[in-house]
Amino acid sequence: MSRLAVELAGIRLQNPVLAASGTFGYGREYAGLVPPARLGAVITKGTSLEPWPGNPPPRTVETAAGMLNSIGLENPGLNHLVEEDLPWLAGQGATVIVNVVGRTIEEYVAVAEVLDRHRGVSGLELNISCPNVDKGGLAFGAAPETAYALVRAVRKRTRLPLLVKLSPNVTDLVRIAQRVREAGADGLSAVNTLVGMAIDLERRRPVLGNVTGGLSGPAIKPVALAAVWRLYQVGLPILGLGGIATWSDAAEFLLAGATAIAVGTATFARPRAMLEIVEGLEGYLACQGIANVSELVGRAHG
Amino acid sequence: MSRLAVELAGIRLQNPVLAASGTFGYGREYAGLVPPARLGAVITKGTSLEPWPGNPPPRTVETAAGMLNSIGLENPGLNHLVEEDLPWLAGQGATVIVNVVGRTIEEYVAVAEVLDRHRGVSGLELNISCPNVDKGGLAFGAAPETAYALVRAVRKRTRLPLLVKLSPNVTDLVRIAQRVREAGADGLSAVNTLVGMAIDLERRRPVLGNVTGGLSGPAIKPVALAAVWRLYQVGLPILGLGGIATWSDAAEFLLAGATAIAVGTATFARPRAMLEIVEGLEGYLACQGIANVSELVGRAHG
Amino acid sequence: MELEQAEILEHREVAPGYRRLVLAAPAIAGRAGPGQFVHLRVGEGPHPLLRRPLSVAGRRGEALTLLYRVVGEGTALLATRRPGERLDLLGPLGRGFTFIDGREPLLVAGGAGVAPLLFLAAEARAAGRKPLVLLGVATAAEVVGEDELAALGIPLEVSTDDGSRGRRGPVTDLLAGRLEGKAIYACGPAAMVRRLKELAPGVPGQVSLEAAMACGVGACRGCACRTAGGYRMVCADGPVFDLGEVVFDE
Amino acid sequence: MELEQAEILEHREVAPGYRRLVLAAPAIAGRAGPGQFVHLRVGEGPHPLLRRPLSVAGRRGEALTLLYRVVGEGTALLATRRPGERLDLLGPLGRGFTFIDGREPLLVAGGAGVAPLLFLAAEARAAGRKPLVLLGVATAAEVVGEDELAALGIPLEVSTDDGSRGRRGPVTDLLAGRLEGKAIYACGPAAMVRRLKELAPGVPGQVSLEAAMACGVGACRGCACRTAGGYRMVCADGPVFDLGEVVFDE
Ligand SMILES: Cc1cc2nc3c(=O)[nH]c(=O)nc-3n(C[C@H](O)[C@H](O)[C@H](O)COP(=O)(O)OP(=O)(O)OC[C@H]3O[C@@H](n4cnc5c(N)ncnc54)[C@H](O)[C@@H]3O)c2cc1C
Ligand SMILES: Cc1cc2nc3c(=O)[nH]c(=O)nc-3n(C[C@H](O)[C@H](O)[C@H](O)COP(=O)(O)OP(=O)(O)OC[C@H]3O[C@@H](n4cnc5c(N)ncnc54)[C@H](O)[C@@H]3O)c2cc1C
Ligand SMILES: Cc1cc2nc3c(=O)[nH]c(=O)nc-3n(C[C@H](O)[C@H](O)[C@H](O)COP(=O)(O)O)c2cc1C
Ligand SMILES: Cc1cc2nc3c(=O)[nH]c(=O)nc-3n(C[C@H](O)[C@H](O)[C@H](O)COP(=O)(O)O)c2cc1C
Ligand code: FES
Ligand code: FES
Repeated sequence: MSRLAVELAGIRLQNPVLAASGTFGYGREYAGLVPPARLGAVITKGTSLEPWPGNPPPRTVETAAGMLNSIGLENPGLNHLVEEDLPWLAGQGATVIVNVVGRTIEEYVAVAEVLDRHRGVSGLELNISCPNVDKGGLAFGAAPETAYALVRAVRKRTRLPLLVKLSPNVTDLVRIAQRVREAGADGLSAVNTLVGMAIDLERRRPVLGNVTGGLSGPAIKPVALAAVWRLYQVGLPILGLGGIATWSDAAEFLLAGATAIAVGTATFARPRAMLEIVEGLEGYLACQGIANVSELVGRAHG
Repeated sequence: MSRLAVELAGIRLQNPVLAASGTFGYGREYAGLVPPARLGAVITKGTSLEPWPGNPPPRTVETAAGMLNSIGLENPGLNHLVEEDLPWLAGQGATVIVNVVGRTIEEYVAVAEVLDRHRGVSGLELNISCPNVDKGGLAFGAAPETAYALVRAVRKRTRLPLLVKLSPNVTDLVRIAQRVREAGADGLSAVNTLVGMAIDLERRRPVLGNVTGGLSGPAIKPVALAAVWRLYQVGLPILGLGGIATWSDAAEFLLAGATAIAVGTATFARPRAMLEIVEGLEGYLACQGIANVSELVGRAHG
Repeated sequence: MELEQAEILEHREVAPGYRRLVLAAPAIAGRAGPGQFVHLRVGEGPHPLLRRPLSVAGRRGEALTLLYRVVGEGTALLATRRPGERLDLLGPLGRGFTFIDGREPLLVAGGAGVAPLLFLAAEARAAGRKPLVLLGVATAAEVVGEDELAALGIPLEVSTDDGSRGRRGPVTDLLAGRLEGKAIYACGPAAMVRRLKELAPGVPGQVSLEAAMACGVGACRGCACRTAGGYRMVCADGPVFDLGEVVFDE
Repeated sequence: MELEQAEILEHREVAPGYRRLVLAAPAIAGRAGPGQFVHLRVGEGPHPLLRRPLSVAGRRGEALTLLYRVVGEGTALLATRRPGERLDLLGPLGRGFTFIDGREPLLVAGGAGVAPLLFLAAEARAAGRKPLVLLGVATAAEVVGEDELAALGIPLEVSTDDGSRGRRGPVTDLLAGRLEGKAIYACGPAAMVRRLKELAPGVPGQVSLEAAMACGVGACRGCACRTAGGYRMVCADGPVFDLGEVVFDE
């Protein structure tokens, strides 16, 4: 497996295939099919200081080669994570990155501080790009200065590797990423979902209880790939995601500049997709005679 | 057909189904299958003062439920439009909206001035949102003030109804639209394509000659619909487009706030898609007992 | 939870728009109980993307029976699959029905909601109980499962919207005078379930709910329904909930 | 240009990975000439989205023959369609081959590029010309169209990459000594066409090009190829271009 071993923003991963936040729960739900220890890492569901109830249903709707979700970051809160999920994941031998959300800078910082002391956590992913909550999420990620302020505050309180998850719903992704870098982030996750919606013709109302939602799945792959391509110039390591379903999708992201990739929506259709991608990449590297997957990173830039 | 008759930004349309710019040429290419007079209007390919050669090939690539294009606004220029295409379209009895592009404000203005005097043109659509050209296009549409300046300059030189075509690749679409309104636009077209890319695994290089391209087709429908939903608050009439393939897609856009809709990529797959949508809407209105299609507009806002 | 490539043994229309699908799914069939469901992949490419949840309608040895109604793109695609082909199945999923001691089962079904109740009826019978099935459909031709129930000696009463068979009206009109000593097991449209709660306030009961699903296993938090205790997940906390617990809008 | 729902009359593998598809397409077949193509819908839903261009490989009355190689998602899906089903066809499209007077046709094909040349060979024969076909494939099993050519008395010479039949090497190795008085009609990979231009500088010729296509009718400006006169559209200005006119990268 050493062909696949990579380091992402200071986090050592046995392979570059991660479970995307919010699509793999806390690892337990899919454990019978996907042993979490076989993944590069599990990124947890977005976790807040207190439990969040999430948005009114319906929360998902299928679209062409994609889906919309407006979960609204339902999660059982930091205590539950620390008491139940992290111990379980540690017992499984999984590498864990915690996706962090909050309504205020203080909330993000509080979560980061607690996790900084926790041995079962290899890194944090700050979600400043969720389109489904009023406060927090995209409110921080939409502008360079709010993103800077948040990342800076969290950076001061944790030595954990810090990934910052960016939104594609912005005019100038690179500018935001640069400020995030200046604030001390170790890496970038790109991308979160695109804002979208669907209307129910019978009811003549939006399908989703929260009106708009986040678009994910194969439909957004080209947009996510272009984001990674552009972010490559920022110089931070990138976790690429958005619509990845096969090992060749994953390879495209690596070539565009991602050091590792995460799989989200594809897991719903094919629970073992991540394992298949690990195998597929392994086979590709072997057959191309490539000693380590990092040799592919950014290669399409010529 | 009066059930379907609408007025869009001062342009009278026999039905609310238009051919989207760049996907129906100048009407002639599909004439054997789609008589242009049966459409609400034909929006021409983006037209510049001088002929433009377009971008290096490959210019298109298929993606999940969508496609990327990097045509780069290849077009034979204003003279060709005036001498060849407009007379032909007039002879067909088509309602014509000219999509205008330029590298500078002066070029946009120059095209608008010539067309202002032309009887065969019912309106202009300013393309400030093409992601495939270095100068012009998105360079104007990405920020409120550049968009304002351009629209203002064109507004001064033409009395033709002025639609402004917006890009979804921005943080705050509504803000841009408000400034476009203040500059004197009569309506908004939403949306143009999303920036995306694909990588060729064999060559380990971007597929498109121009590296990135614009994503269109069913994949982007949720994003386009959310854009129309949000723009509804601006108060200008909206031409909704992006991924529309069926009459029910069209109805969703009307309910979200579009006064009329345009069909782009779907025409490639089903050349008669626009005619089928006209029939489908007609049938829907009849069966719901709705006297005029405008009664649907914005209804999903409750 | 198993992921199984199940061979189609039988697949045919049993009523206009309703299809019966029998699959060789030894791993899943062996563990499925009434009220549980399978999450089924209808296509292979990126569209349609998500699996479709379908209740287990019966099992016999290694064979699993599903009964579904063609309502949209996914079920239409499923309807084209032929015996001999394989389907990608995840299951059994969710929490099913549990019998309530000392009360005979009264099964109340609306339309395709009969699917899980056919399985429940058979299991009830096998456990020596005396189930009664009430079924509401649009028109006589849509009555499905009748032979199956008859073979097990389970009584069935039908109501139709158009009066072409049984009583004309909603299935809940058949409840009057039948609730005494019963436990209700229901599956059908929201309107039916809501009416059921009104008409049988004191009667213990369970209902199988539907919600759009992405993961089907509790990971995505997408299939929330409202209950007295807050949002719960139809896929993992349900699909079967206590009738008393479920909260409807408006 | 017609849009036709053509019934599949015959559809089978003729060599590993190559399939022959015969369609009842009276409107299109009646008007198609060699070098023209049809634009064919392989799916029904939103994915795969675009049509696939395939050259007309022959016609007989109202029947149209296509010959294609399964290379990706669209052609794999097409391969599953059975006789009796209908395919949505747009055509005939593009500008085909034209005979050059006073010169016998030398047809040079690489792989699936043989498709339009089979039609051209048959038409040349019918017009009393004496075509010769040179075909390069990877291995002997991939030689297609042989019976058809033999039935018309058209000579065929083969080269293979693995030497399993004919000369080992590229098809352009068969050109030597054969160019005198000939006009070249070519279809195949870019490398083959480039080599052809090098080896036969003075010989008049035409080549059928390929490019990814969206509309197929000249409306989208997507299928640009480089020519001495600037970008031209493969779908509307071609797919057949003068060999001299075509410009390759690097
Ligand atoms: C636990 C459970 C068990 C079910 N059991 C059965 C059964 O045994 N027989 C049967 O006929 N139907 C059953 N359904 C409903 C069935 O899942 C839907 O009819 C089916 O998913 C529709 O898919 P479609 O692509 O044809 O429709 P479309 O409307 O095209 O589907 C679009 C999307 O909406 C979802 N969706 C649409 N309708 C429903 C619905 N009613 N419930 C959940 N998701 C929906 C689809 O899964 C898909 O993601 C069950 C639903 C659930 C949640
Ligand atoms: C004018 C013309 C005539 C052709 N005639 C034949 C023929 O007679 N027989 C035959 O086997 N092939 C022919 N081809 C090539 C054929 O169109 C492609 O092999 C086919 O489109 C591949 O589709 P896919 O979905 O299987 O492959 P994928 O690689 O999955 O296709 C992805 C996308 O790329 C496009 N694409 C991929 N390869 C090509 C290609 N070589 N040329 C154009 N577009 C491509 C597809 O149309 C699709 O939009 C012709 C191409 C053109 C332009
Ligand atoms: C149901 C669902 C829930 C999600 N929850 C979160 C979350 O809690 N935190 C987060 O940062 N991203 C969340 N995401 C975004 C994904 O992690 C990912 O960025 C996005 O879905 C794009 O990748 P994909 O196309 O592979 O799914 C969620 C996505 C989905 C579909
Ligand atoms: C091949 C192609 C060419 C296009 N050319 C133009 C153009 O010249 N001017 C313009 O404003 N939009 C252009 N567009 C954008 C479309 O008009 C439309 O906004 C977009 O494709 C989304 O709609 P659709 O999903 O229905 O195609 C082009 C799109 C495509 C696919
Ligand atoms: S469908 Fe994912 S939690 Fe229920
Ligand atoms: S494919 Fe549209 S111009 Fe050729």
